[in-house]
Amino acid sequence: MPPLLFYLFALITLGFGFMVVTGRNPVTCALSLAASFVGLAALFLSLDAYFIAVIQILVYAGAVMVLFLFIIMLLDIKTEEGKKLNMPAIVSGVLLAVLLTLQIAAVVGSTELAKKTSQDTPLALAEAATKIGKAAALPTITNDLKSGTLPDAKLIGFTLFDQYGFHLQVIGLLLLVGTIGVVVLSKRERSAP
Amino acid sequence: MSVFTIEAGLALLGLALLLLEAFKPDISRSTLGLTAIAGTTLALVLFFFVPHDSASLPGFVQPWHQLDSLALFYKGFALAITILVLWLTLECAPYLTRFTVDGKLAEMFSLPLIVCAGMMWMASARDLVTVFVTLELVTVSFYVLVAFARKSAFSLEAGVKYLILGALSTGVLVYGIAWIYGATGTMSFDGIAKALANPATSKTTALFGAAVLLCGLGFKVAAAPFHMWVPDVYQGAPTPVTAFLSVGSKAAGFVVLTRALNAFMAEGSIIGSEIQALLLVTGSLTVLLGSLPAMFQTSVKRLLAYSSISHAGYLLLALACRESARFDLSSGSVVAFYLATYLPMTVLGFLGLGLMRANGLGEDIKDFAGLAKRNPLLAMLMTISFASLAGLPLTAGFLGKLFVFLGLADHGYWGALICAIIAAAAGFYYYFKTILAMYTTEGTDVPALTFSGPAKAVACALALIILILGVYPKPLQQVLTPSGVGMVAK
Amino acid sequence: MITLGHYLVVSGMLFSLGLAGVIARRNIIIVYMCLEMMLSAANLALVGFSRFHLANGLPDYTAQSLVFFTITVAAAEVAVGLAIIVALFRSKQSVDVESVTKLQG
Amino acid sequence: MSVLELIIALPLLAALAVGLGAPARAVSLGATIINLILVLYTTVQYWGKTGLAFTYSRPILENPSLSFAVGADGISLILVLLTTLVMLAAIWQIHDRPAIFYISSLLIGGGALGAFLTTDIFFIYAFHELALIPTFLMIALHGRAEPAHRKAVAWKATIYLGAGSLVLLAGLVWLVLEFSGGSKLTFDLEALRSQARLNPLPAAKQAQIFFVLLLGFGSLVSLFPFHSWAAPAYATAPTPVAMLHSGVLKKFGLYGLIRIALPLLPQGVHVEWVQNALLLMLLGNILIMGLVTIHANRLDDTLANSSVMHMGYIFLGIAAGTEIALKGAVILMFAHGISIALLFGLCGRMRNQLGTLEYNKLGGLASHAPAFTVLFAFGAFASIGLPGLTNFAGEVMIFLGNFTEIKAGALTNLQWTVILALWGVVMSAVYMLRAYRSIFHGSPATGLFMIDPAFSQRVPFIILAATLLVTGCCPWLLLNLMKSAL
Repeated sequence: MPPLLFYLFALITLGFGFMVVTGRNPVTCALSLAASFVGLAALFLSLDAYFIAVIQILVYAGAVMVLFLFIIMLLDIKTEEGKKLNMPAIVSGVLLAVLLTLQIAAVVGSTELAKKTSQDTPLALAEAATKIGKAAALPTITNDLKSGTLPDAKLIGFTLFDQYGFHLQVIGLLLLVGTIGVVVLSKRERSAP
Repeated sequence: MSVFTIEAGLALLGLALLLLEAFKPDISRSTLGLTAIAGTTLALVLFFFVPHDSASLPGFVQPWHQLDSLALFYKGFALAITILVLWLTLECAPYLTRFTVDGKLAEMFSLPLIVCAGMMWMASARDLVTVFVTLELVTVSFYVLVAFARKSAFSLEAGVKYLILGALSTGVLVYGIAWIYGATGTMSFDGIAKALANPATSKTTALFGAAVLLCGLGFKVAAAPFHMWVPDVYQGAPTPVTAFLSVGSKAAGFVVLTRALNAFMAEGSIIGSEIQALLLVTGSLTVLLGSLPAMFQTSVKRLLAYSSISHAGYLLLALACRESARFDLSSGSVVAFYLATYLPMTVLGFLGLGLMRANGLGEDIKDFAGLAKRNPLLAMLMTISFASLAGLPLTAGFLGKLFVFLGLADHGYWGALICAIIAAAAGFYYYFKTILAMYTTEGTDVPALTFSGPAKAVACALALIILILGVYPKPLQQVLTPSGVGMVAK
Repeated sequence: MITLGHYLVVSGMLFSLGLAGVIARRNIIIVYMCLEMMLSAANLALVGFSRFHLANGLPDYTAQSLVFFTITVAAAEVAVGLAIIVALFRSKQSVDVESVTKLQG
Repeated sequence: MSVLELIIALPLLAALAVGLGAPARAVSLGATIINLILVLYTTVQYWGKTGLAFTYSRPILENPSLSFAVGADGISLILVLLTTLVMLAAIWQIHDRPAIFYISSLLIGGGALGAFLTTDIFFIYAFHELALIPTFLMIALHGRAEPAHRKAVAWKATIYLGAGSLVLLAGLVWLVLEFSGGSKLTFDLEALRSQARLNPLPAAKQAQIFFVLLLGFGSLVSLFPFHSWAAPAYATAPTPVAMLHSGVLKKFGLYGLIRIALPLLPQGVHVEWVQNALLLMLLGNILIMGLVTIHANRLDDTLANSSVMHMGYIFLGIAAGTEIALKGAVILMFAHGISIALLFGLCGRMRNQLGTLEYNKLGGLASHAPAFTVLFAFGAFASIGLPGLTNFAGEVMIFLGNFTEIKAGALTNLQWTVILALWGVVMSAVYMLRAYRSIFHGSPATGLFMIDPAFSQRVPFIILAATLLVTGCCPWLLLNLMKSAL
């Protein structure tokens, strides 16, 4: 990705992120968050993570944000206009954020790995076709690799279902628990008060 | 039949109970509760008879599961605490149903089963991905459980606080995992230990990742300075859930912590000494920040919450002490021993609180006044529980603390030892304050307090376990052998 | 040229922004949005590292699998979280952190 | 099963039985009398033996090595004898009280027996703590003062003794770590002792550990300046608790120093800074507390303070560390335990009957209650150190033990301390005689009336007084038991 585009999307991600943190109107915040996540998805694309970028948009920017907006509208939450700000919390929050950023920057600066560019670690697709073990048995993956395209979704799917079958089951259980939780926590009483 | 069958069976039983309740709405509460208890008890019995080697596991979980003594110990532990919590729920049911929707409790019986399965899987985790998904399964279930009595404003508030801080800790945990992965290029504990023994690994990156990861886990086990949520959540949550949080969730946090630290502090690790210093500081801070505020609490439930923070501190200090030539108990052994003694005394304490609640009493120290006159047996049992929590000799609680002190003194961590001793002294103060209140004779013109036969039996059994382990800890000897629980993979 | 460090710094800044929001904001829903931001920041770091820890010449898909799980878990958490928040709003008519003060502390 | 285990278990089982509803007085007295017979039998068996006898060990934990090990030598037997005698008297004199008085007396006594008879540091420590709890509870719940005041007193004692116990625990942990050698940790006192003989620590380190132990044990024994809990606690405590704690349980700290600290750290006490510190502290006990006692205006205050003061002499014996002085210290522990229990017991009776203990309100009791007066005189004169009563033998041995070798022209710090401490004896005489005179002589105060207790009520005190007389006239009875114990 050209540096200009990287900076653009980083700016979108962080700028809208900043608006989430500072915005007074919850609807603005939710929409900013969606925009920020779109920027983030673009950054994922630039890292050759196409599948992740897509579900970032589908799940986060799509489903989750709609849920947020829906709740905000449903509850008719007003802006915080007129409420006093909690100054000590703001000061400590900002201070902590600045310190953490500086810390992360320092750690990044000290790591050799962080100085690598994507040209330094190019993807070796054709070569990979011979080395990917069990996945090589799937012709769609090897054909894609040989033709020089990254079969991102296929590879993730293969990893998930080949190696992480157990984890998928657990996640399934977790989603079920989440569903149960939502029902328990929001259903109305039969005998309405 | 393997261990995994039992775990999966538990989760399925949880789902089955939900279905049962959905399709047969008139099913009685005690049927559900007793089914859950019977199922878990059966699981515990079966657990002792199934093969305990990794080869018995089904192929698709084998790469992610290890069945070492640490895992087996915590699996048994999770089953035991789940049985007790289910039983406690049943005992508190008449009180709890006043605050639940339509007076239903089905989820209170089925979710703990799923939590138990999650904790058992967590105990076996070999890599951070498994840790993450099982930890989240447990955490999300707890969000629901904490807020379950949603008609009580306390429970709901506790749910919100637990939710915000739980989600925060998840974020921090994932960020830590990301950096650990960045530094070592792997997510398996063995791989991390190997990479950290390699001097070419970037030390600052690894250290930063490990520290952030420990912060994330610190939330789960209530280590200072991430302990602020504990008193509010423990106080607000329904009492059985509080007991589950304070024993089950904490133990699960510590098993993950033990595994992570075994990787971070393995022999030759480039960040071993820094992590150890971090643990010492955090542990000392946690014992103090748990014990000192506890001295000023008026609510016993809150007091128990603070004391649970301070116990987490002792456990952290135990983790900081790796085995040495003289003190050849591994830190994992001490933690396991401590938790095993912590289980009966904490559950007994919360059981007493639950029974008082069920009798229409509050949870303040002043509600304890004259308990000895209302129900001498309950007062005696609570005395045993509190004495053990305070760490009185001849009760189970003393030995665990003694091992922590021995470890600290052996390594010469005098500062931490002094903090631990101050905290123990403060502990004596606040527990005795409560005990004294129970036996005080002034203004006790109050009706007697009753509780059911099974409650009596279970409470007496717990008290007996506390006393027996206090003078005869041999049943836990296996946990303490040097080759026992939680050895560093060398 | 854009290095891994650039991505990591962006992820760190996003994470810090989210943390600041969690501490400073009083509206629980916005606090929750900030938490989602922190999770996304962690995902960015994970994806960044996975791109540069090549396995067999391909990005390391174990890390991306974790990202997949994180996003799923985040969605489940949001659902449960919003349900709790709705229940709170029903009983208190407010989503202000300050209204959660019945418990001492 | 060793007979010693039976001796420890009997009172604890009796306490359990009473707690579950057995007839309190019959069970408690029965258990105590059987226990006394068992102890006498054991003592007779031990007669002529030396070293640790009746040993028996049940392993409890292999790593770290922990076992329920019992064993008795002369010193522990003397203290066990003291415990059973005081227990008998304390339980016997309980009158019209709820069962918790019996339970707590049995627990305190049983805890003390356990502490004196086990030879594993873990259990020595644990049994002592077991005995402390009922002490606190009884002071706080049934103390003889306003609820707020007695709670404050109980808390003060709890804080001092609790902190002292934790310092002690730290010292013991240090000992265990130092003496476990290269092998696994052990808490067994005999194993530690043999290790200490084989590889003694450097003197400087011995001194450090000894000092920590001294602070820990010392605050349990009300060593100056950690003494301020003791006097109010004894003055407030219910009679049986005061008798048992000041008579028996307090001796645990001294016993610990003699049985644990001195053998494992033989040079510790002789290192100059430790010895000087100890001498200063014990002079505080003897002289300062002596003056405080003289100014006390009530009998319970006098007794409570004098009990703190007399600990100074025993510490003096420990500071000297010579064989004669240490034997003297043990005899004085026994003598003080019996005499103070006798005095507290009688004091409790007086308070019940008269309602006051202030000297200026009392007087002339001798004419009403001659037997009572005689019994009190035994206690008071023993406490002063009158020849013919046990305390005298102990004090003399302690004083002489410090003068076994006198270098020409130079007295050591120890010897100077002895000379100063002798003034304490004078002070004891002053306050005890004053108490005796103002209570029993002079003109009877108006409105006060007291008669001798019935004979059955006198028995416990007669037993104690007789013990003082017998061992006072024949101190060799006790000395013979300790032939090679030190």
